[in-house]
Amino acid sequence: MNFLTYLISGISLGSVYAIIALGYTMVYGIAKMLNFAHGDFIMVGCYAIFTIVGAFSGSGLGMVIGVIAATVICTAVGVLTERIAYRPLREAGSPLAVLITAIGVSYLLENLALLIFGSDPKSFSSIIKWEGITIASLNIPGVTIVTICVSIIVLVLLQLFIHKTKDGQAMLAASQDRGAATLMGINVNRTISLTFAIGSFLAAIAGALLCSAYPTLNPYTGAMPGIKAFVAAVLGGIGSIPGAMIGGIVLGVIEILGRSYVSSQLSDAIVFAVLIIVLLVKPTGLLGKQIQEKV
Amino acid sequence: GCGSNSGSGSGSGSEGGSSDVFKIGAIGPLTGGAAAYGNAVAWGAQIAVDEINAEGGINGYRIEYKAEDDELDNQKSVNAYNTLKDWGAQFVVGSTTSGCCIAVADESHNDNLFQITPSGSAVDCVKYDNAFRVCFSDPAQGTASAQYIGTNKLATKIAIIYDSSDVYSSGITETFVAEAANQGLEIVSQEAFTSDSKTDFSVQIQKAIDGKAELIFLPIYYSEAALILQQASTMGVTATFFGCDGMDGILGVENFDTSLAEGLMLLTPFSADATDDLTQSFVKKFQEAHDIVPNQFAADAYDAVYAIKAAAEKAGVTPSMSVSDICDAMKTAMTQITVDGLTSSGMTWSAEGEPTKEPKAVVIKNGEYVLAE
Amino acid sequence: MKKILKLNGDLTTYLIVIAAYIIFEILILTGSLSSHMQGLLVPMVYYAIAAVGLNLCVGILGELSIGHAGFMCVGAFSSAIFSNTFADTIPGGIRFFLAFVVGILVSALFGFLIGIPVLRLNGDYLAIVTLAFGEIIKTIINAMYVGVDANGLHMSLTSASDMNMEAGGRTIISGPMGITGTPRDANFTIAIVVLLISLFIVQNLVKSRDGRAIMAIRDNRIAAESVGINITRFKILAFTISAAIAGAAGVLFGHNISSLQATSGNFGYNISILILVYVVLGGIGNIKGSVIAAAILYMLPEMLRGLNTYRMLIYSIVLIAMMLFNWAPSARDWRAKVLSKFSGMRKTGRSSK
Amino acid sequence: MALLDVNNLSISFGGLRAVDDLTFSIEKGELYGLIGPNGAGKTTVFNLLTGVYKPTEGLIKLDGTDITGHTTIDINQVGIARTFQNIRLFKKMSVIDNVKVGLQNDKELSYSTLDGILHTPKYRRIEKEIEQRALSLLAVFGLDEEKDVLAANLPYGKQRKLEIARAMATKPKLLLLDEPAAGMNPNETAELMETIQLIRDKFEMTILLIEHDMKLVGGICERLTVLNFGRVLRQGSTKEVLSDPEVIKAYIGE
Amino acid sequence: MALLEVKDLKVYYGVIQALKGISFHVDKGEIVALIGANGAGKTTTLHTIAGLIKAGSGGVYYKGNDITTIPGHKIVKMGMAQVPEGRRVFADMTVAQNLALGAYTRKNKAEIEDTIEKVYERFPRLRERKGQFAGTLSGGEQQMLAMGRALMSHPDIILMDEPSMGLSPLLVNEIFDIIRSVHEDGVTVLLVEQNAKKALSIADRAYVLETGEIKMEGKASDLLNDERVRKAYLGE
Ligand SMILES: Nc1ncnc2c1ncn2[C@@H]1O[C@H](COP(=O)(O)OP(=O)(O)OP(=O)(O)O)[C@@H](O)[C@H]1O
Ligand SMILES: Nc1ncnc2c1ncn2[C@@H]1O[C@H](COP(=O)(O)OP(=O)(O)OP(=O)(O)O)[C@@H](O)[C@H]1O
Ligand SMILES: [Mg+2]
Ligand SMILES: [Mg+2]
Repeated sequence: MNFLTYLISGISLGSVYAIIALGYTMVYGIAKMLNFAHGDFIMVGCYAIFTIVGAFSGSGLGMVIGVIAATVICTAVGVLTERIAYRPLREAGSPLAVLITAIGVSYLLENLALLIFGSDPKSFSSIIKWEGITIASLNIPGVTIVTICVSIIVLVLLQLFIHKTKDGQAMLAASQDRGAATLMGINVNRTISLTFAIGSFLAAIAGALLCSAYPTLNPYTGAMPGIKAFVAAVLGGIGSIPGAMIGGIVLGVIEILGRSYVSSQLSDAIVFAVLIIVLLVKPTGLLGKQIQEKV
Repeated sequence: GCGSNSGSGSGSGSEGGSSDVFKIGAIGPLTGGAAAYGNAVAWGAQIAVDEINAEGGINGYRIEYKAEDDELDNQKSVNAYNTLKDWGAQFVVGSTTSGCCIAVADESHNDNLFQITPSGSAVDCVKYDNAFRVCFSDPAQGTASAQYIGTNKLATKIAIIYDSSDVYSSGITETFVAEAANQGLEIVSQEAFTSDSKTDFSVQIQKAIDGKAELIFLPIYYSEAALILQQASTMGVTATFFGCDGMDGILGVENFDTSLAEGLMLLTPFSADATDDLTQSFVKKFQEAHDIVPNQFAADAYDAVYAIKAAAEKAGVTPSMSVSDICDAMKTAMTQITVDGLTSSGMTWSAEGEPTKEPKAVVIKNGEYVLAE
Repeated sequence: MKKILKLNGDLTTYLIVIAAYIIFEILILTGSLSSHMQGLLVPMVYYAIAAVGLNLCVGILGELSIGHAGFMCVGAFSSAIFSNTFADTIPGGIRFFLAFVVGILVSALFGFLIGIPVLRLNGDYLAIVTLAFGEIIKTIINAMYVGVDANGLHMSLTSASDMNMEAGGRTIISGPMGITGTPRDANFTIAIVVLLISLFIVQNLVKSRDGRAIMAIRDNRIAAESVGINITRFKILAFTISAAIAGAAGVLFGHNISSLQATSGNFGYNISILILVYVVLGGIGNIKGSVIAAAILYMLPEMLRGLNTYRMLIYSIVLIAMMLFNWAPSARDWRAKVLSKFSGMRKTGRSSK
Repeated sequence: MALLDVNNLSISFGGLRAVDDLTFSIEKGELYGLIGPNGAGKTTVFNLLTGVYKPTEGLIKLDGTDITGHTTIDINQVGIARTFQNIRLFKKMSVIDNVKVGLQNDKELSYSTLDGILHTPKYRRIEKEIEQRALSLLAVFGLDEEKDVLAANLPYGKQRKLEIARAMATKPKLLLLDEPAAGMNPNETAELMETIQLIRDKFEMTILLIEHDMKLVGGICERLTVLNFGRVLRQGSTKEVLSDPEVIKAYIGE
Repeated sequence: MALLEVKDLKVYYGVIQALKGISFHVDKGEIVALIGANGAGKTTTLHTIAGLIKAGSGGVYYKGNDITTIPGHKIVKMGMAQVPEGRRVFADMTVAQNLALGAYTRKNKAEIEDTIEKVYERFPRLRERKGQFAGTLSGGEQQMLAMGRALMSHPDIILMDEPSMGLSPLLVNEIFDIIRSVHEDGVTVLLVEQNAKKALSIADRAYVLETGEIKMEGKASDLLNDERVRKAYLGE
C-alpha cells in the first residue's frame, strides 16, 4: 500500500521532470548544446503566469490567458536568447563556448527576476484545480494526471513533428552537418531558432505544470528542476525524445523510493548513483542508440 | 569601485576613519537562493538606521549604513566583511546565515571589530567575545520547542521534517530530539530534505502519517514550510504543525493560501501581526519600502541595530575611537543594556553573546498570528 | 627563432604569475591594498589552480568534467580533517605540508577510482557522470558526522548522537556544519607556490610523451588506438592528475577559512561550472588563459560590489559579452583585422585555426 | 612462413555478411593489393586485421602469433599499423607531434611520466632522439619543412602522407594502407608509388594496400586479392588478376 | 549570358588567402571542369559559390543575380545543388531520409516520388540500402548517395567536388556516365576533379587552378592536348 503511494509520488515528481526534459532534450539533441538556461526559461514562464493570473485575480480566464501569454513570452525569450547570445558562437567550433554563454544567460535571467520580482518566494495558485482520482484511498493528484497526459501528448507530437515533417527532418539534418544541411536548402539559422522556439514553448508549459505541482516560486525555481531534467534527458539517452520522458519518470520514482526506503538525507546521492550505474551498464542511456563510428 | 575603497582603507588602515559618523555594515545573501533572508536583514537594519538618524543618531553622531552580498558563501562573506572593513565599518550586523557568520566571526575577532548577528543561530557564531546575536541559538530553540510541546502536552507522537543540508535546521533538530527524550515525547519519524531536493515532500509527509504523528515539527524556513503545508493539505494531514523562528514570514508569502497555515504553531520572538506600536510602525515602514511583510530576520536585524545603539550609548563611544577600542567598550556595554525590541522586550545579553528573551508561542488563527494559550 | 618563442610561451606563464605576485606583495607591504583585496588573493589563486587542473581534463584530455568541485571538496575536507586532528600535535609548517600531501593523495585516489569506470563513457555522458559524482561527494559529506574519542574514529550518516562517542570525544565533521576551526594556514605566498607547481606539472606534462599521447586520444581516439596508445591508461593518468590539482586547490580552500561546509555554494555543480567558465573563457587547452581568466572573473563580481543589487546582473552581462568577444568568429575576425592594422610589422601572423 | 595468415575470416553486420570466408596470406616483404568494388568489404578486412571489429569466424595470424580478436592496441604492438580511408590525424597537434605519437611505444625512446613532468636530463636526451627519429620519417615524405604546421591545416594529399609516416613510426611488420592515393592527381600518385616502394625496400616493411587507382595497383603490387560482396573473386599475381575477365567485368570495367 | 559567373573572387581563411582573385563563367548547358592540385582552392571556390564561405571581395552571379552575399540555403532554392567533397551524408539518417532531404526545397510530392525513383534507377545499390544508416555505407555507396541527394533538388546547375574520389574504376566510369546523362537531362555541371583526364574528356571547357589563381583556361579538348596540362595533371 505504502509502496504504491510512494510510487505515485515518484511518478508525480517524475512526470514534472519528464515534461521539462522533453524541452531540454529537444534543444540538446538538435542544437547540440547544453542550454543550462532552460531551467530559467521555466522560471520566466512561471513568473509570467503568476503575474498575469494575479492581474486577472485568479479567474478562470486569467489562467488561460496566463498560460498562453507565458508560452508567448517564453518562446520570445528563447528565440531572442538564441539570436543574441548563442548564434554568434555557433561557428566558434566548440560547444563549450555556447555552454558557458548559456550559463551567463542563466545568471542574467535569475538576476533580472530577482530585481523585478524580489527575492521573496511567491505562492503559486495551481492552474489545475482538479483533485484527481482516488482509488481505494490511493489518490492520484490531478496535476500528475494532467502532467503525464500533457507529456505524452507532447512526446507524440514531437515525434511526429521530427520524423514526419520537413521541418523536423531539417532539424535532424542541421544537427548532424550544418554545412551539408545548407546545401540541401535548409535555413539552418531558422531551423535552430525554431528548435529554440519549441524548446522554450515547452518550458512555459513545463513551468505551468511544475508550479501547479509544487506551488512556490522564486527566481531560482527553475535551476534545480532544470538540472534534474538534464540528468533525466541523459538517463533516457541524449537526443532521444521518448528517452527523456522515460528518463524523467524513472528519475522521479528513484528519487522518491530512495528517499522513502533508503535515506532521506542521501536521496540526491542515490539518484545520482543510479544514474551512474545505468550509464555504466548502458553507456548511451536507456533509449540512446549506440551509433558505431564507421572506421 | 575598488579604487575609492582602497583609498579609505589605506593610511590609517581600518582604525578610525572619518570621525563624525558611525558606520554600520550588514552582511547577508542578497542574491542567490537565500536572498530572501539576506534582503530581509539588510532592509530591517536599514529601517532602524533611518529611525535612529532621524532622531539624532547615536551619541549625536549620524549612522552610515551599507549592506554587502555574500551569496550564502563563506568565503564571499569574508570578502563582504573585508569590503565593509575597508569602508570603515565599526559595527557589523551579520552574517545572516550561520556558516557565513562563523567564518566572518573569525575575521572580526582578529580585528577586534564588534559583530552582532541577527540570525546566525549556530553555537559557534558567537564563540568569540566580540560577537553577539539577537536570535536564539539552535540548541536553545530545539530545547525550548521540545519543552514547550512537552509542558503543554501538545502531543506525544512527533514527526520531524528538517533540512539536513542546513546548519540551522539540523542544529535545532539535534537538540530537539535530545530534549524530546527527556520530555517523554516519541519521535515517530525524522525525515530530511536537502537544498537540492526541496520540491517534493510527499515521502516525508507520508512517513509522518504512517507514524500517526500528532504533531509535525518543522524546524525550517518558511519558504519550504509553505510548500510542505500545501502538500500536506492535499495528503489529508490532520496533525498540528509546529515551527521555530524561521517559520515566521509564512503569512507574508505572496499569494499564499493562509488557510493552509491554520493552527500552525510557532515558537518565535516576532510576529508581524503583533498589535504593539513598535511592531506596527516597523511593519508599516517595511511594507511601504519593499511591498512585503517583514519576517523575523528583518526584525532581528532591526533589533540588532538598536542593540548597537544602546550599547554604544552606554559605553559612550565616538566615531573617532579606533575600531578595537569601540569593540572593547561595546563588549562590556552589551552585558549591561536592556533593549525593548521587536523580538522581545527586555532583552539582555550575556558575555557569551547569547540574548535572554522570552520565546513567544504563537498560533495562526484566521490567517493571523495569535499568542498561544 | 621560433623555438625560442615557443619556449617562452611556457615561461611567460610563470613570469606573469610571479610578476603578479611581486606586485601584490609590494602593494601589501606599502599598505596600499585594501583588506578586501587582500582577502581575495588566496581564493583567486586557488580557483586559478582548480582551473589549471580542469583545463588538463577539458583542454588537453578533451573530456568535459562538471564535477571538479567535487575533487576540491575531497581535497578540502580530507586535509582539513587531518589538520584538525593534528592541530595540537604537529607544528604549523610541517602540518600544512602534510595536509597538502593528504589532500592531494586522497583527491587523486578519488580521481583514479572514479576515472576507471567513468572514462569509458563518451562526451556528454561523461560530463553528466562527473557531475553526478561531484554531487554525491557533496551530499555524503554534507550528511556525514565524524568524530574521535578514546576508542578511535566514529562515523555516522544521520546525526552526531548516532556516532555513539564517549563523553569527551571530539566531533570533526558535523554534518551540514562541516568542519570548523581548521587552522588558517593558507596564505598568498603558499598559494602562489602551489599554482606555480601546478603550472609546472601541467605545462611540462603536455610537452612529454604522455602529454602527446593524451592529446592524441583527444584528437582521434581510433587513430590513437591504431598506433598502440593505451587509451584507458592515459585517460586515467590525466584525470587523476587533474583531480589531484583540484584537490590541492581544495586544500588551500579548506585552510583559508575557519568554517568549511560542503554546501552547493562551495562545492556544488555550479562551482564546477564556474571553474569551467574560467577554462573556456581563457581558452580551452590554453593553460595561461585559465589562470588569467580565473583571476579576472573571480575579481570581477567583487569589483562590482559598488553596484549593489545590479552587481550580479552586470556580471552576467559582462560574462556573455566576454564570451562573444572571445569566441564569436565574427569578433575574432574583427580582432584579427584590428591587430594586423596595429602591428604592420608582423605581416606573417600564423592562423589560429 | 607467411607474415600474415588469414583463414576463413567472416563478419556480419546484422544480416549483411560484409566479409565472407576470406582466406589469404602475405609473405614477408611483399607489396600486396586488396581491391574490389565499393562496399566489397576491403576496409572491413582492415578493421578485422587491426582489431577494430571482432570477426564472427576465422583466424588471423601475424608472424605465427594468433591475433584473432585481440585489441587494436595489442595488435599494433605485435606489428600491424594502418592508415584510414577517412583520414584520421591528430588534427590539433603539429605535424611532427603526430609522428612522435607514433613513436610512443618504442622501448628505446621511453621515459617515465615523472621524467616527463620534471624534464630530467633523461627526458631531454630522449626527446632529442625522438625529434630526430620523427624528422627523418617526415623527410621520407618531404614533410620536414612543415613540421610545426597543425595537421589540420595541411592540404589533403600531405595529410595522407603524414598518416603513413605516423603509422610507420610504430615500426610495424605489416603496414596497411587504405586508399593512399585517393584525392591525389596522377603526378602526386606517381610520386606516392615511389615512396611506397621505398618504404618497403628501405624500411623492410610488408605492405597491404587498398586502392582503386589501377595505375598504382598495377604498378607496384606484386599480388592481389579481389573481393566482391565480401568473398574472394580472384587471387593471384597482379598481372593475372587484372586481366581476368571476371575481375574486369565486376570491377575494372571496359 | 552566363548561367554562373565568378568575378575576381578573393577568399581568405583568417590571414591565409586561398583564392587570389579568380574569374570564370559557366554557360547554361555546359559541363565546365575545374582542375588543379591539392590545396589549389577548388573546394574553396565551390563553397564560396554556394554561400558556405563568405567572399573576401569580388562577386558571384547566378542567373543574372548577384548572389555573393545571399545565404546558402536561398541559393539552393534558386536551383543550385552541390555534391560536397567528402560526401557529407547525414550519417545518422537512413539512405531514404537523406534522399528526401535532398528534395527539401521542393513541394510537389508526386514529382519528388518520381525523382526518387529515377535516382534509385541510376543507383540500384541505394535502393538495396534504403533503410541503412548512411554512416555505415561504404565509401562508394556514400558517394552515390551524395550524388543522388544532390539530384533530388532537381537543380539547374550542379557543382560536384571530386565525385570520383574513392570509387572503383568501374564506378568512376559509371559516375562519369551519370554526369554525362545528368547533363543530357539539361543540368549544367561545374565539375571539380583530380581525375583530370576523365574530367577533361567529358567537359566542354575547363579551367586550371593553381594556388588560388586560374593559370589556364580553354576548351577541354585543347587542354587535354596541352603539353603543360598533360605533364602537370595527367601524369604523362
Ligand atoms: N559498422 C557497420 N555497420 C553496418 N554495415 C557496415 C558497417 N561497416 C561496413 N558495413 C557495410 O559493409 C560493407 C563493406 O564495407 P567496407 O567499408 O568494407 O567497403 P569497402 O570495400 O572498403 O568499400 P569502398 O571501396 O567503397 O571503401 C558495406 O556494404 C558497408 O555498408
Ligand atoms: N578551414 C580552413 N582554414 C585554413 N586554411 C584552409 C581551410 N580550408 C582550406 N584551407 C587552405 O586553403 C587552401 C585551398 O584549399 P581547398 O580545400 O580549397 O583546396 P582544393 O583545391 O579543394 O584541394 P583538394 O584537392 O585537396 O581538395 C589550402 O591551402 C588549404 O590548406
Ligand atoms: Mg573502404
Ligand atoms: Mg577540395
